[in-house]
Amino acid sequence: MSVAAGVEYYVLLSMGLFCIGLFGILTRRNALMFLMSVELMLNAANINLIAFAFYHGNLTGQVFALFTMALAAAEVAVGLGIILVLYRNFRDVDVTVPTTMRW
Amino acid sequence: MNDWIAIGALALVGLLIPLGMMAVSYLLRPSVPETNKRATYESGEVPTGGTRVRFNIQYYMVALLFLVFDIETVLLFPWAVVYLDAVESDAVSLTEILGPMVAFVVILLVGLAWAWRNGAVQWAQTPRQVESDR
Amino acid sequence: MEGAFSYAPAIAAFPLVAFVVALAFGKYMPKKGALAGILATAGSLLLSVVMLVAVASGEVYHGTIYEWAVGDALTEVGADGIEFTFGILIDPLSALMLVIVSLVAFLVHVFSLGYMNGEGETGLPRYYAGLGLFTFSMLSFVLADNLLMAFMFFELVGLCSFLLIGFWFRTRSAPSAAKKAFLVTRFGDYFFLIGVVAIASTFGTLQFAGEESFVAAAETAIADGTTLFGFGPETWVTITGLLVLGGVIGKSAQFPLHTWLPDAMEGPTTVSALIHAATMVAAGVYLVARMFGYYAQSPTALSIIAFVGGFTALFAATMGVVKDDIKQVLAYSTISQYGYMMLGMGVGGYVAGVFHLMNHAFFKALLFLGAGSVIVLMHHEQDMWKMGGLKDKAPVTYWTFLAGALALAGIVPFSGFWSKDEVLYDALIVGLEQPVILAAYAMGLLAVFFTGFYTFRMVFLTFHGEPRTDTAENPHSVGWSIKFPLVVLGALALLAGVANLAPVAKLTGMDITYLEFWLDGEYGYVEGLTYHDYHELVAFEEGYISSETVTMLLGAGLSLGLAVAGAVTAHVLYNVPEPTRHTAKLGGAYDVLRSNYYQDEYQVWLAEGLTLPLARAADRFDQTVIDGVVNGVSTASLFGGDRVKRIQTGIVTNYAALLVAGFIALLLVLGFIGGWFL
Amino acid sequence: MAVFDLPGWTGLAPALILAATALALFVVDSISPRSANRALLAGVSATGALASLAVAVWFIAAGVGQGGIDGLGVIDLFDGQFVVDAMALYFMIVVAVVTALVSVASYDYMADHTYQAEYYSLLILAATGMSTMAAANSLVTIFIALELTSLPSYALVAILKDNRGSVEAGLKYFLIGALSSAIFVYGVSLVYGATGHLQLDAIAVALEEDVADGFGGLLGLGILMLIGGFAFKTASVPFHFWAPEAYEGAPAPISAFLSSASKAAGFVIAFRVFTTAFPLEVTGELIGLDWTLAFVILAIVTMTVGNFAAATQDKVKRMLAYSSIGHAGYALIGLAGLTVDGGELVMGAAMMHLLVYGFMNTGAFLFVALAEYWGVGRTFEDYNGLANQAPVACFALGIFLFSLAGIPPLGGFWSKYFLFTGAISVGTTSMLLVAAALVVNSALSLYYYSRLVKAVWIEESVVDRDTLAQPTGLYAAIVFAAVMTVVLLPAFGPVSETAIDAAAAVI
Repeated sequence: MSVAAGVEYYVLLSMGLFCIGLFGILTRRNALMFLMSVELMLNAANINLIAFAFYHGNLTGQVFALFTMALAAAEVAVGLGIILVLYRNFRDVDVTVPTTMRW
Repeated sequence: MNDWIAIGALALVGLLIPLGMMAVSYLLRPSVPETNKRATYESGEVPTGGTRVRFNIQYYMVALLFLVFDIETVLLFPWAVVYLDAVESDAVSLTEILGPMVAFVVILLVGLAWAWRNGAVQWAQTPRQVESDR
Repeated sequence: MEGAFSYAPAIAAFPLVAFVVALAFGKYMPKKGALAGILATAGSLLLSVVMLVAVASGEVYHGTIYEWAVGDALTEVGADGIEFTFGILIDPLSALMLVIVSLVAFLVHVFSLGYMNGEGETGLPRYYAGLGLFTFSMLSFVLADNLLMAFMFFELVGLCSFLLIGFWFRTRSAPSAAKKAFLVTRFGDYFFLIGVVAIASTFGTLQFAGEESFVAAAETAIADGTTLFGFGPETWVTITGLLVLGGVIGKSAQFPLHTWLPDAMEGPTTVSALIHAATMVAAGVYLVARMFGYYAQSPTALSIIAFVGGFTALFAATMGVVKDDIKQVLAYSTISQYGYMMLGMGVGGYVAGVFHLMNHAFFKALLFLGAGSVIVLMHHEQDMWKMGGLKDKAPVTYWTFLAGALALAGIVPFSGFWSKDEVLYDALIVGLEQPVILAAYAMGLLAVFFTGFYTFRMVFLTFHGEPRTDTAENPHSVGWSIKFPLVVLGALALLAGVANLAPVAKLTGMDITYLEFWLDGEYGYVEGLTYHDYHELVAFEEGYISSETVTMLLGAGLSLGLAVAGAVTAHVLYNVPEPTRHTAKLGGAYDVLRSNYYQDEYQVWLAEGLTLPLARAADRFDQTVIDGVVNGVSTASLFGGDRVKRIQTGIVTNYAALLVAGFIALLLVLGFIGGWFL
Repeated sequence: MAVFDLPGWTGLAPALILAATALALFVVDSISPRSANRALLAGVSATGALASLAVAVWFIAAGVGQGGIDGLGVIDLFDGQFVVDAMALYFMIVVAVVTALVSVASYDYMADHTYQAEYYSLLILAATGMSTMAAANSLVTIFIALELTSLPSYALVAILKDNRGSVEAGLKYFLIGALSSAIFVYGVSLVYGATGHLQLDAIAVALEEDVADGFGGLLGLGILMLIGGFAFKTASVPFHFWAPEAYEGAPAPISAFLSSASKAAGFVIAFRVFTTAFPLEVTGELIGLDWTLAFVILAIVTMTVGNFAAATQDKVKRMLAYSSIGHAGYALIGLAGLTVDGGELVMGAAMMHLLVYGFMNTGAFLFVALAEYWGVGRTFEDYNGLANQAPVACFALGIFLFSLAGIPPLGGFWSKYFLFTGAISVGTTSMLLVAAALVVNSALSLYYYSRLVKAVWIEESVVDRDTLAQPTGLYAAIVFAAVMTVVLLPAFGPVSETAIDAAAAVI
């Protein structure tokens, strides 16, 4: 059982991870948990990329995975900044609290 | 199909073992509620205050800076991998190899300089310093 | 002479400038804009004469000035594009008409100096602006080289008539007359518009002249037997021709849309002169002449034109007999005379129709201006029974008016005789083979008697006998600006017949039928637009009583005899010192005639009894069903909007859930359609 | 022309100039932190944007991206990671124009703000990202450019740190954005898995060479997830949830910036990805249906949701936000109308609409900025009778709104008209449905746009107002946008030609 032939397992794994992340987003109200869940989803994509890079025999996917990580970090940085000002304004990091604008 | 059996077995075992251990310990452990058990662990010292202390905002700033700059270095790796090969090859000139990465680093440096000048790495300002900065 | 034609747009542009000037600066000008109008129409007249000379020297002009829409179009005959343009067509017909229109307009402007300025009217800038715009519209209409442009200016002419008839808008009757004129002619114009659209969509062109004209296209279609919109080509040409004719009947005041014209007398008399002689009413007949090649291809349409014309001639003449108002008499005579022109056109007598159009323009302008003069003399009294004996007190008016009356009655050798006789002759020779035309001819002939009668009744009542009122005793004096146009037109009424002395030519064999040569392309001509071409197209057979000359003499003698008989009857009845009414002898017919055959009544009934309930029903439908649906839709939309925006709960977790749900729904729909789950 | 002599990477000059401007702003701020030299900062930003605009226009004029004898052809960069063609330049122009307008307007709007330099540098960074998006030709570069746009945008929306609305808007924008970009990346990974490539042309080649056989499901899911990413960027349903709040809460110039430039940039990558990487025929065989169907659905739903929700709003800014969603639906027609052998007409029309939209929508939001600057309040009633105090700006607002509604003869009418005729000319049932939805929604949109015009021009003011200030920068930007909305009308010939040519080139 070669890895290349078993690429579908990686897809399954990544999909599982993706769904866990999604589940987290849908159920968690803490902004930080939200961020973590997004990270999970991004990493699910990374798994795919790396697995397929191996499968297809080129490095494109791996390099892209590096970019994804870098951008994920940047995203977290911005996100944490926003969560900080959220806390300062609403005294909470619960994402369901700010509802001043709706409808 | 037999691939799936292996995976399934792994998943099953992976689930069963922790669940089983939790179940066993739940069954075996004595239940003695005591406030000390819920106290914050501070290496045996007497705890002062709760776990939910507010950290200074500077921690976040530094953490964020570290995070970003640390991850950006990841991008140096692919470049480093091909660097030697590229230097030896005649097809690409040195500027073409070095140029992009120098530009990248310069951009990072500008960012760092900006962060520095804006006090992001200035440690723990006293209120007086804050006043004087205003 | 090619260069001369480049000034052609100026013919129409001068009065337009006058319009603007009078409107903008009229108040500050010494004669309140009259001078601008006179100068402009004089310029137009001058240029028109130049055009006439140019055509006489063998040149014609057909060019496009502005192309305002070009597009692909799928037409019935297969042409695949259509162009909407403004263009100018100057051929013998339009050159002649230009001179007539600008001459009459010029004289009317001059006359207005005396009639309006002299009488201290207010609102003169508006009046002169209206006249300028009126002249501009009519001249542009004459210059038009395509049906759509013609239609536009046709409508503008109608608008101007509305403005001018309603000049005295503070009275009760003038605005109502203006509205009536506008609405009745508009009613005809609806058909015209439909006709324009029908012709455009059939042939893909609206040009009057040239290879690309709809006339030529219709000819081709008839020759090829192409089926057009499910009809045979001839039938379709008849239908479209009759649709256009709707506009003609409205504007030229033919039965049954003639009712507006007598009421239009509410406008200033000068405006009546312009409307009757040269512009509004003439526009209809001119349009028939302009696209005669098209009508010539449909015997049915021609017969209808001829019959309507003959009937209107008689119908209006009988009503003119009992009128007391001098202008009313003239109004019915106008309707009647245009009936003759239609009759002439309808029997293929293109030259005769145009000839009568020209002569009528002169003598009717004369008569109206004469009537205007009389009205000035009588201190704005229009009832003929209150006049009498003006002959000696206003000789110029009398003699010129008499010349016009003789022309109108068709007494030899005045111009009216020659043209009316030619119309009747053309009708007779065709009528000998066609019973319908013969009936039209008979009516036309009978109308000659009535024409002679009412004309001279008017002359005798107005000018002869003893003055019946104090104002007739001491008339107001009139100035040169009133006399000058009368003299010019009087001379023309006497002499214009020289243009086409067809009977004389036939008898003596001299080549003196100048107008026929003119229209037949002896001078300049546009291919396909000559009398010759038309004559070949018209499918009527012609018959004669024993010989051509005999027929002609017989017809001429008959009509002259009837005219003289009418005049003599009038003389016997009214040329006495103290004329009395003889209406009692008419019995019940008097009431019918007096009430204009109840034309207004039945049209009012049509409007009030039929159209109004229909309109009310439509309004109710609109108010309830349509508005209900519209309001319902808007309410539903707003309610829907209110629901839709509730999706936006403000809670970001819900957004994420909805987002994922939406995404999955999309996935499911697409997967279902794409068969991913099979 | 001289474009020939420059090295290849200068093809990206419009984006690079913006990047350099952003760096320059950082340098300025590093030299004198906390200085509030607004004129210098706004000036540098506007200058950078205008320089970028000038270069892009110059490139188009010089014939970059045009074939034929006098054309310079498409510039390919970094093994096809970037491509500078007519469409890229077209959208670079849109982005640069909007950025310039927003920079000028911000001079007044952000007058009292503490973090001036940060604001402008973030703005220009986001613009850089958008400009780069226009030229990106690989899923890698697209993703990076996308994030380069998004991250500063999040910060910009939340930049009023003490304003609850702004922070809430930033949070929502960020959370939905993070989720969407995760979905997008996952889609990228699936497409990569199916084809083994990330460069768009290479994907197309791989699809044609049957590399992806057997991966149809992955590919289909991947494409759908890519659509999700674009839908987020263009504020299309169901990824639109961030838009009303983000536009409402953000500083008004930023709302203008996001709803115009960011949307346009989102569309350009959608156009490029779907025309270049997924040829209809091959992809259709693999995944079992035409992906245009997805856009048909999205277009109809998006314009309906946007317009219906906008109809009953009380707050002007939020109404504009929803209308912006509606307009995204209109522009989606450009993708829905693609066919195997054509569609440049309808896609060109969508591009035109985005250009016109860049002016009229920016203008409308800038008017809101002006109103916020005056402090007149946020609802329709608060705007009552503004025309008495500020007729010029209100006249411009009238132009923007009527153009947005698509009233002839304004620019918005023509682009909508082209979209409509384009949709009709495709002729399929679904496209006729789309065209019908376009008409119905435009009619509805007239209702709420005219409501605002009525409030401003006809209604009497509820409160007595003093004379209102006339901030130079905001006024200049509004008047310029209004003039452009009108001027685009006579200029529509060349614009539509450029747009349709650009669309034809990528199809």
